[in-house]
Amino acid sequence: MRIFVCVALLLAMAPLGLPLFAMTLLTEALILGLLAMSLDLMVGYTRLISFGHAAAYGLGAYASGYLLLHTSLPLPFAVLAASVLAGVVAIGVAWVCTLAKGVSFSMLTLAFAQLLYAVAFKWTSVTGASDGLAGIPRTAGPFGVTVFQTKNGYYYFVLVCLLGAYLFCRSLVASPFGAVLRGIRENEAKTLSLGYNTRLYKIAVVAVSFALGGLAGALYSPFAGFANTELVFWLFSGQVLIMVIVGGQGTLIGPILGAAFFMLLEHVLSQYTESWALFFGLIFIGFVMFAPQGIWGLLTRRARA
Amino acid sequence: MSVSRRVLLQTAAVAGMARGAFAADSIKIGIPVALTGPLGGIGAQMRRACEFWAKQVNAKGGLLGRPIELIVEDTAANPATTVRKVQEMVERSGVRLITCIVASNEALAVVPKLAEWDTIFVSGDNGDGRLTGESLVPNFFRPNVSGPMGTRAVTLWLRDSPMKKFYGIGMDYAWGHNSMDVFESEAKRAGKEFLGAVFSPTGTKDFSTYITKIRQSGADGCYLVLAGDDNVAFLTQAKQYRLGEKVQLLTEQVDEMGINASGDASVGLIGGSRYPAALDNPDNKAFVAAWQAEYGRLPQMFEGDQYQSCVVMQAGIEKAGSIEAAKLRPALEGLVVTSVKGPITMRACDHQAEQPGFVVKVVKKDGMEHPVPEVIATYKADRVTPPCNQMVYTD
Amino acid sequence: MDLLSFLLVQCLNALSQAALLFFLGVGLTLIFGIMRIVNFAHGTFYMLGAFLGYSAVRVTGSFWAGLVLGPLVAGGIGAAFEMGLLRRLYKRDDSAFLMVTFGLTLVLGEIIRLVWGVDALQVQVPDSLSGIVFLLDEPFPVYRLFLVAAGAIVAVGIWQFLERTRLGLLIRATSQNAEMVHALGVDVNLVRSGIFGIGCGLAALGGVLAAPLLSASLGMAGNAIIDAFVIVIIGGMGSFPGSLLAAILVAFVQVFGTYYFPDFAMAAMYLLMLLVLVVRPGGLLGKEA
Amino acid sequence: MALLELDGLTKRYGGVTAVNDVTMRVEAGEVRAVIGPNGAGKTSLFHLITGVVPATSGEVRFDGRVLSGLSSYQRCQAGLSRTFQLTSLFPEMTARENCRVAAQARLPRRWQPWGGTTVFGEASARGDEALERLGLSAVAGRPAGLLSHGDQRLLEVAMALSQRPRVLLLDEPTQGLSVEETLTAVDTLAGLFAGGGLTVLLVEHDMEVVFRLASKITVMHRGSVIADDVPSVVKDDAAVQAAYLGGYA
Repeated sequence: MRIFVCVALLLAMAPLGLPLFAMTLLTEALILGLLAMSLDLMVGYTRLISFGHAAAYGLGAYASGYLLLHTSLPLPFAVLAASVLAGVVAIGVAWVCTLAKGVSFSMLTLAFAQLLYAVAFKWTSVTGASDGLAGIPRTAGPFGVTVFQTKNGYYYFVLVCLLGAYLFCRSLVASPFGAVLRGIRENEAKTLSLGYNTRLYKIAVVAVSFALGGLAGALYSPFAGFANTELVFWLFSGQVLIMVIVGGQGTLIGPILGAAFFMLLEHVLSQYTESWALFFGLIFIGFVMFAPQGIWGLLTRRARA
Repeated sequence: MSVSRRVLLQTAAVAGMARGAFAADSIKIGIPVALTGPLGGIGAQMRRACEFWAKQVNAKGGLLGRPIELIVEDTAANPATTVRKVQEMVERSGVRLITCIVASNEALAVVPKLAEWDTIFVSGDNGDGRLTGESLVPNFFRPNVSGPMGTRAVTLWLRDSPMKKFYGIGMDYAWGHNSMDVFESEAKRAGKEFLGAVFSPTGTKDFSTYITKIRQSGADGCYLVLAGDDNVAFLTQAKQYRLGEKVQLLTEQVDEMGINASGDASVGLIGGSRYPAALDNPDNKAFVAAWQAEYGRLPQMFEGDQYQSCVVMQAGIEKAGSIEAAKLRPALEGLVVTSVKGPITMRACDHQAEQPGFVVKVVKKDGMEHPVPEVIATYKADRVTPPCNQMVYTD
Repeated sequence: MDLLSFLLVQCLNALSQAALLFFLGVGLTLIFGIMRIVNFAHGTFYMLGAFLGYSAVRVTGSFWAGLVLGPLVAGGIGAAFEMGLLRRLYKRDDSAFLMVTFGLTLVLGEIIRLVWGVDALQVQVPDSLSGIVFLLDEPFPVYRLFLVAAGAIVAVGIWQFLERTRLGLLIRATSQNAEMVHALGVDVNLVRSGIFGIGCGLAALGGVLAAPLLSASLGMAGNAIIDAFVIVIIGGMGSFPGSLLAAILVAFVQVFGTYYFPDFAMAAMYLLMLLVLVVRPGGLLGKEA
Repeated sequence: MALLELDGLTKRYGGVTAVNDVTMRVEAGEVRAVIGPNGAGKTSLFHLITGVVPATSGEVRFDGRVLSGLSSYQRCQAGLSRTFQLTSLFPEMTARENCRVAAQARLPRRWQPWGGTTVFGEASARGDEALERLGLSAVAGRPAGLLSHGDQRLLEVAMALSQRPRVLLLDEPTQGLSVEETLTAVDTLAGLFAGGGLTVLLVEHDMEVVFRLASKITVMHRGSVIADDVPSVVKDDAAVQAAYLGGYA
């Protein structure tokens, strides 16, 4: 907890010391971190490997974008509504996906996400089809609060969402509910025979994971000012999964680091060489070979040694 | 390639590590261009044109006595990356002028942010009609040909052709639907019959069903709004089904990459061109000669169009004496520039350049490895440029 | 075009598309069925095949040389990758394979870009196959008929290989029980390298054969991998006849779906996949429930 | 009325009848063993009782309540706790955590997504008590996956026990154990059952184990019950001897 407070304080002071653009990168890193952390609930804590987490992000991004463009809903409410929507949709998706287990579950999530991608491409009146939604504003309010309109104000909003979500997730995985998830991760058949309705628990965790992933997406679209189909594309789902694994699954904090690492590495590498994908790929392979526990595993091992 | 590569690397290194060394002096221009991914080919052309132009200008002592510094970043044609990269250029390197964005959806994502960044964006190839229509913002300028203008040139040519009935196939993409709408209304105005259109998802590999549909429609001509891999795949497969023997294929834009990749399959194709290297005017001749000296080949379509955008940018900066948006914007509005397509006017009302339209036909020429486009008709600027903020024509 | 010739042409269109999808899916399902690896780089090997085919045609002047060399070289690279990297990961969980093959996708894709450049490259149909035949007065490309035949030959070939040869037997045995095969004194590692190589080679074969329809371009990999996944999932992960069935099913749904409901062309494949998985979570012929 | 009643229970797989018209009564407090040679239908019967597979016909009643249509987790909630033939644990959790998760399943606030001090406290108390009764307190802090095979088998019983079941269902509790491990395990179980208060139904093929633990024995052969009585009677039953026991007695 002491470390958490220190990191939170450090992040809260970031706007004082960091140049303008670093703040842009940091904000985006936190948003992606929230997304990766939400996926970790499924992957790391319940062993539900989702190949379709971009669906959560895209749902949130489109929903908050649509609300901000077409209604006068204040920003925090639009973001919240989008997150809830993602969670509710997830209940239906999870109801179907949990009919299957293992690889088949992953593939069903992929199918759903791609279907959503197709819908985003076709439902022009809501999603803007291939163009997506552009010019999504950061509206003022409620009660005349304008803090979200400024760059740093929005950063604090994202930070609060991330820290809140982190505390929520940490409490969730440590709770009795979390203990059952851990049981499902280690031995689902046994958990079922112990009298737990495992499918219900899985649907619940998918819903929570999607709601938080949707929150990340809902934060992204007013940040970037647009939402488009790339956010729902399967490739992005794969990348989020990689972020979780690179960071260290089942640690919550690891995936946040993984997301930041992924984004910053791509960003920086592509500044120095056109062949950034080459080095990007090599670094991933290196991670698999030499740091199987991910970034967080690497850090904590150093700390213990 | 190797020469320009090194220039780029130096530029990138300077941009990355020693920002500020001659930063105060140079005129920085952001080049957020798709170098990787499926649109990398077009991006490479556009970047080459920018580098060629910058080198020319710098060799003559720069702009306003200051050297041009290009800040090149790869966007991989992903709008999320594009917005982030441009934001970085603005916030970190102090860029206030950008060009060379490849895809329309990247442009549409960037445009609403221009005011916040106080940055001017001079398009080099973005064709979406709405950029100068419903999505127009004050800091956006389009010296290049738009999609509707390309279509318009083709339909003007159609007015004099004996073909009567038309069908269309477009990418299931904003651009595809946009251009097809223009084609439909133009074809109807020309007294032709429009039998319908079909849209294929981006990344379609097998066009056999679409070819069946086109054949069944009984059209004399089929209008294509396809780009990149989809365009190549369609042309190649259409040729294999001998579609061209029954139906004249028409397209919004004939670009050399598509021709080279589809080879003989593109022969006979008629379409608009944003820039045919064969244009006969002194500016173009000088440009082509210099280009050939540098690269040993003719400039291609996107190279010529992007080069023209650079020249417009240059004229605007010289007139404004600055690259500040507040000064550059009025300087560009109404500006008349003579470049590779002759004199063009950046009209003030919607920031679209009024310029001539060209219709070309792909032919095989002896001694050339690939077929080449040949100009078969040229239309004056006032006939191909739509009314202000419009995508459809009234005459 | 009357109904009969329409149906004939459309069915042949679907079959030729099915052949290409089958080449794509079968290698992936082979690798998954035996090694339990979801090979993210499969689409990249397909793309590599197309570019290798292009170069082989340029150098030797023969499409047939490309058809042999492309899969061989790609298969060799695949096998080398298995020996160099994957082999060290068999004791780790699935996520390691996911990441390492994702990494390979990036690396291999970039190498292809550096070697062949960014422009799409044309691969000509060989002269002997460039003609058309008239089926009930409708022209149909000979090359597409060749694709159907090639698909049938490869399908029968793989089936015979698995059923009749010693290596095929070993492959099937390894998928059932690797330790047992190892105990019998067989080098399981070698079998695995072989399988990975063959899987990648089959993808590359698909790439070479698709190149005259699509050209060799950098966009191929991303489009192909998702198709390959869909085929493998619908057919049942690891089921060889399943991938054949799925390829035919998907191709027919695509061809006729696109014809009658062009607006649903993109969603059709995913709807089909969802439908199959809800009814049979393991895929049409998959074992897993 | 008996606590657990099976009436005409039948299971057919295609043409094969795995369980044929089995009727059985298990009284509260009894330790019932179901025995039979391989393929006699013991495991299928076990699956029918725990709800892993649905019955073709017949029904299972527990405390007068018909269990048909209830899935396995619902039967567990009703008071039937089971172990598996092949050890099934949470290998990365400690033995204590294994029992805690098991005990938690029977608490009304088992799903609570926050805090958990009360829930965990109560569950741990029940789990620790079960560990104690099976003599596993010494290894309670070790990951279950690292325990000896014998301890793992007992841990599974402890998990079931910590759920305070009304009927304890054990599927071959000494499966895969060495002779020595079997002796220890049987001693422990015998001690547990001697304490009384437990109703147990166990499936076993090891005769020695069965005769030491069971108070009543049901013998199955080819899916049907051929004997159902106290051990001493079953031992001398001619039909059983002929069908199954051979020269054992």
